[in-house]
Amino acid sequence: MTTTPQAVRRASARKRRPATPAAPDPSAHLLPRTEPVRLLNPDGTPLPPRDDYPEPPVEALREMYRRMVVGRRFDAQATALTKQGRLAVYPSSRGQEACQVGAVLALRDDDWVFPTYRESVALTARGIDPVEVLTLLRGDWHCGYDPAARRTAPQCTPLATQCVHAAGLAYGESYQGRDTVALAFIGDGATSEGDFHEGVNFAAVFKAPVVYLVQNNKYAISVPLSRQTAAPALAYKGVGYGVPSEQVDGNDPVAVLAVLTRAVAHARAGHGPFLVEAHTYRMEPHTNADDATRYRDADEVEAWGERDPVVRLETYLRARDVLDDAAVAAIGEEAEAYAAALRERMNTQPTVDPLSLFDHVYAEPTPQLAEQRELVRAELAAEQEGSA
Amino acid sequence: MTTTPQAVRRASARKRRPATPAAPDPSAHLLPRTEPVRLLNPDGTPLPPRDDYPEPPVEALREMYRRMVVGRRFDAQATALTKQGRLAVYPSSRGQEACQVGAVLALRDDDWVFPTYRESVALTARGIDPVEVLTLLRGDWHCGYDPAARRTAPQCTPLATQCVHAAGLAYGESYQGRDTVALAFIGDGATSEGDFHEGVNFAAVFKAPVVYLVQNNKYAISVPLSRQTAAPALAYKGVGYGVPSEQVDGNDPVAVLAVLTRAVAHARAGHGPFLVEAHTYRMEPHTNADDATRYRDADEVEAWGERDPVVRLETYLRARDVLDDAAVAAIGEEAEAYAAALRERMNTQPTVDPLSLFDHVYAEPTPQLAEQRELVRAELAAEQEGSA
Amino acid sequence: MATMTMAKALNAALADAMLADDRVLVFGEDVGQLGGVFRITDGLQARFGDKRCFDTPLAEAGIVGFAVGLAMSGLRPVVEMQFDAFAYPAFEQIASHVAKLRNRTRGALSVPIVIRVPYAGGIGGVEHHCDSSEAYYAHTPGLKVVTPATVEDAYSLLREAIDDPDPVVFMEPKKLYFASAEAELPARKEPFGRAVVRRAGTDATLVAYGPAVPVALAAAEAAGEEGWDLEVVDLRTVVPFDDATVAASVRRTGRCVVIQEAQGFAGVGAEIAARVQERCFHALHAPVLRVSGLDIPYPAPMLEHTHLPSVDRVLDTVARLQWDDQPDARWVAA
Amino acid sequence: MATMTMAKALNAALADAMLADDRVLVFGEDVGQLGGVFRITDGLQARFGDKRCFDTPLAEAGIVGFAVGLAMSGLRPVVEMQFDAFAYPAFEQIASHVAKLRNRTRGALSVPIVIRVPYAGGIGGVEHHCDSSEAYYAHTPGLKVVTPATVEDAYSLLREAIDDPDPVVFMEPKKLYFASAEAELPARKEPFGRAVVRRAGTDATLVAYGPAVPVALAAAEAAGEEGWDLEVVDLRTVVPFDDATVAASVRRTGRCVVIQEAQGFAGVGAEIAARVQERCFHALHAPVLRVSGLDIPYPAPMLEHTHLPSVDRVLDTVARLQWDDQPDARWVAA
Ligand SMILES: Cc1ncc(C[n+]2csc(CCOP(=O)(O)OP(=O)(O)O)c2C)c(N)n1
Ligand SMILES: Cc1ncc(C[n+]2csc(CCOP(=O)(O)OP(=O)(O)O)c2C)c(N)n1
Ligand SMILES: [Mg+2]
Ligand SMILES: [Mg+2]
Repeated sequence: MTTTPQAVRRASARKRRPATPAAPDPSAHLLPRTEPVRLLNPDGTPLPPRDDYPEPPVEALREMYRRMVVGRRFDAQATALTKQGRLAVYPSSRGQEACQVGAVLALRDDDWVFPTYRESVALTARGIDPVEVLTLLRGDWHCGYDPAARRTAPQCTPLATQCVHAAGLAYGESYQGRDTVALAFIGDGATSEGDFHEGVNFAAVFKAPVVYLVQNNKYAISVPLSRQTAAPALAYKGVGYGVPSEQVDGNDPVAVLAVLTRAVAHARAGHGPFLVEAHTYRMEPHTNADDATRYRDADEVEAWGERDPVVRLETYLRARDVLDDAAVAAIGEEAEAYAAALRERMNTQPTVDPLSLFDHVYAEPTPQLAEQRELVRAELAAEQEGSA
Repeated sequence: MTTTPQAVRRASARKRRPATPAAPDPSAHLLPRTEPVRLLNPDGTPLPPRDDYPEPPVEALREMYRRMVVGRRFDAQATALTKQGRLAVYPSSRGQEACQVGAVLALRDDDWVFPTYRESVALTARGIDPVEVLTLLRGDWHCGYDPAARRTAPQCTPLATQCVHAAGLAYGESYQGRDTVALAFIGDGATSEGDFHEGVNFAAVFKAPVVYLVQNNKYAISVPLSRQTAAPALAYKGVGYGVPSEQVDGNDPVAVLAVLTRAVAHARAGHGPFLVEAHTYRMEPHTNADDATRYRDADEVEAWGERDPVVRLETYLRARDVLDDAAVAAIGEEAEAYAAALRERMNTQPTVDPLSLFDHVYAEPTPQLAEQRELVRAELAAEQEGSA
Repeated sequence: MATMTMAKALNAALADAMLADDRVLVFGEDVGQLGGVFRITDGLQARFGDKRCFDTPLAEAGIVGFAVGLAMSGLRPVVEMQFDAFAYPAFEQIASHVAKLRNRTRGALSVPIVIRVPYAGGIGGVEHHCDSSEAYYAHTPGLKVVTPATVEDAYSLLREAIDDPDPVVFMEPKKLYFASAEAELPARKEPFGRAVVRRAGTDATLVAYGPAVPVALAAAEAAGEEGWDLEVVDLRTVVPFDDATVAASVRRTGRCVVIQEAQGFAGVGAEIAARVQERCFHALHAPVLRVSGLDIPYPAPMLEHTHLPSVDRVLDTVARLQWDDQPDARWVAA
Repeated sequence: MATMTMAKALNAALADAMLADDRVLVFGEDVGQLGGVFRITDGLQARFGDKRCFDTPLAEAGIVGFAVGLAMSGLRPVVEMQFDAFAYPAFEQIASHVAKLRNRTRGALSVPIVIRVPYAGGIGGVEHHCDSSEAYYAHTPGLKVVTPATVEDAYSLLREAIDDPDPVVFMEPKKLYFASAEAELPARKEPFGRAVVRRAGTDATLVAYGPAVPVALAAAEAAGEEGWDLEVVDLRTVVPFDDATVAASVRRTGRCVVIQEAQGFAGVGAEIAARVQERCFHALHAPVLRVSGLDIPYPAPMLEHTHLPSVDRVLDTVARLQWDDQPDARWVAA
């Protein structure tokens, strides 16, 4: 075997010439811990507390549990709606609720969220009307909510592009004297895109208050992480931008909220961006249209099922006497009511005025669009006449 | 001040719970040394030898010196040719000769080089006809040499795009059972481009034998490195791709050759890509069209002049009795002859057949191009008639 | 003869090309074990191994740039962009390298890459999944731009594209993937640059390509009932363009409507109209008219039928071809 | 009235816009201390501070995406792409976000960004520095595409662009940067969407924009000697397009030549020709002809004059406008 520079380096590390005293490692404060932060065992029993990541207040955890349960029920309802043909497509959040709800709880209401298509549960947890969350996926328009009012960018499909927007928004807010933080969601696969690189780098150079939350759910559609990167972990990408980072067990709700709370505080305090890699798993196929059996084993899915974040948090909160049967039942009922209301409202086909197609291409339609609008108007009138 | 996660981490590093024994750091073998590798002092006196980077054979260093001297003379000649209007534009290599010649000497002739517009001295050092090197910059065609024959991609202007090509080429070669290495040059500024990220990542995932050589000459046209990145150094970008990296004093020819030799060996041995950041300086403006006084001090330029790589190597080789006055004079004469021949050949305006514009758009011209060719042919015929 | 879908024909073309030439590598996002989100590469990894058909990191500039490097090493990459709008990150690699490398090097380097792009709408896809992006490529010298409208052509043109010495952007109309037809493979049809008259007619010529061809054919059928006998020309290759076939048809019929699904402004249909009116000026009884997508971002699924060229819209346009020799009222007023 | 260059007028427009509106931020590569490689942003950093005018990391998708975020926070970013081909890395951000955000959000978000793109050739630039990329943007609904041809228009249109509620791709013809003219600033001329007749004439209309306008004017001068009185229309804004002015001119003159520097196939000139022949069919004595760049990658400096539309090529084309009422021989044979 050829000796590689690293082999040599390791071998010679001790023999280093005394003439060159070892400089302090300038990357030390940037590297993530080698292991994901974890505060609960997979079975929900607590690990010993740690100074660096104190446990969040128990009321926050209880609220987290509530939103996760409602979110999961919402998610199941959305998946059911695809089967009834009420949604064009639905990418499920199931299994990732700790990340999505944790992100929302770590933020203030006036902070900004930059979601991808996968973040439906984050958006409902933010209080956005579930029908508005599903507008994109039902197919009546591209974005159902008012992003400015909800401080939430449109669900982003072109992968990683939102990483740059978040940097710009966050810098723009601080430029205008506001202490807003932006949190950008991104998947493991999308970290390979150039826009991830450019976004995190811009945020770092401009010290923009952004938290990048990588939900490493192990797959990009069918492609496993091993085809995506040779890095020890995705969190290690931070150091190349001068951005501190951390790994967290993404199915440990307590750890997720603890780590994200710190990351948000870091950003808000003016220290620039922070990168969090949450190790989690997508329990469902990529979307309802996907066939996940083509690329992963039932065993693997089952193993991750045993680390379910909702069950884990419930176990923990019950053990701490924060939840009892009654409370769990009440939250379950709330979730059922939420789903029922959604089901009901999604039961009718929305009507969308075809002429609205011309309303928002520009602030004012161009003469060309006005002409095309007239064409469509005449067609619709003729159709109506025809059917009248 | 708000406590940042790092502050906490540093404070609590000792208090870590014994329950979690420190895992071995999976990034240790990937991180560069905190200081650039250096084997010669700026004044050309040697530093103590080191095991990890043994000094290259003295004949190689002598050859390096020769090519650097010829390269520098070539570079000065090219700059002079811009003043005479013989070149459309010229981006000088002056000050970066150690990097450019070192890269060439670390490679075999059948390895591939992926240069940018700045690598004229690397290309002449590779033995490419200097007139062919200057074709792009004189403006008679986009690339003067045959890339396939010279194993050298066309000088690349769209920044960082060559990083991906190098990954593909290197993987393709190894796929076909050849042990070719590809070396891609890139500037400090261009590391901010998405294609740098995608290229290094592809190389890492496919274990492609590529050496990425970042010539960090401190500026991207006028923009200093501090506006480009917040990383401790550009070499730290490697870890995010699982790519080992090293920093080197790019004006220390001995260190550059030593580090690149190892990097090439690493790639050739099948260990995948390697990233080298060479700290150097562009002594001239970005191109002859640039006014560098707008963005940097004479002091700074002068300070770097004192670390001149050619002088440094000469001093060292003289001290080692590898060079004497006669040898230096002979090489100087060779360089003068090289420049004189170039001057002479560049003195005549080349003629380029306008109809050749249609020859290489496709393997065969489309009917549309054939029509346009006919139009131009008729115009040229009419012109000639007119002037006859 | 067997009934098969265009998806299957494309899959067969890839397999046959890989069989015929070791240098052909197929890669992209999810093309390996999954067989592509549209299953166009289904089974190729199992059959040819994961060195011939493989997944890459999720980065389109990376995919195309990697293909450039592989082509430089003598291989023949066939890459898949997962959807039309997801090829945009690769735009610089395509426009500045793929399209130009042969030219830049006076032919010393060629990059015979095939970039497969599932494109256009009609499948209820959400935003960014339905763009008709052919004009961006057709406007870029050095690229060939090809789009099949029939099952046999899908096979034939893809084989042709892979064999071609130049880079080809191969645009696959998504809505036709699972339409099936009788086909006998391996079918090798007309070469690049040859348009085909899919339906002969005497009164006017409908020029279409890709997803617009079935619309044109349906409109021609329906027009029969209104007493118009329409000819339908399927371009097959947008670049190179078959001026001869198109102009011959229009000179015969004297009237022409160009149909494309993409937004109209500065699209391929504009080029066709401009060429036809130049070449057939004295044969034309009416201006060349266009039916295209609206000049709006591709709409959400529930509104896409308003956007897409429909049979009715084509017929309305045919009706405006000044059959009564009267100028178009719309422009006389203006 | 003072004599000034287009570069200076653009610089003044930026300064006046920054003065008028605090929310205007100017950024990009080398626009700060250096003042831009063409010095269009010269002095802005010194005058307004390095928070209002600043350099970014070298990444065009980053620059445009950052502008999107800034616009979402209520600011008005004006970004510089250093050269035409170096905007391609930003293509996805431009096509999938900048162009679509207003539409996607039913108007809840607007992104009033100005993307300045020095474009086209004629300055002896090496490859990738001379592309005419306007058609890529003009074909993308949601973008406005503007290009000045005169010094006063450079000022006026840039102020208009910065004030506009929609994203504007502002294409600056490099070869006109240092041409000077009498101008009185602040000049506010016709608004977006208004073309201007730069020279009145009766025999034929030359339609041009950006760098082709001076060529059209020179050709019109030269044509006078050959007995043709040509009208020249300067589009100013490609999107929105001024159908009314163009059609009115062609209806008056009965003949039309469209001139653009970009490669022809599926370019803006094709759109203009298609529109004009549709709207002016009965007024036309000859087909609408086009003079454009060749369908080749932009050539090296020594050959660019062969590529560029020249006065002679325009005159040759005008000569083919069937003045003798004979069909064009080129197409009769075919
Ligand atoms: C630029 C771009 N390329 C390709 C796609 C198609 N696509 C949608 S989701 C997806 C996988 C993303 O994986 P990951 O980032 O891990 O996110 P996850 O879906 O697992 O949450 C792909 C390839 C896209 N949306 N955008
Ligand atoms: C994609 C792209 N954007 C912008 C440019 C214009 N440009 C040419 S060189 C340069 C600076 C590059 O700096 P660096 O990477 O440090 O290389 P150096 O010139 O210092 O060798 C810029 C901005 C380009 N060539 N390509
Ligand atoms: Mg994933
Ligand atoms: Mg540099």
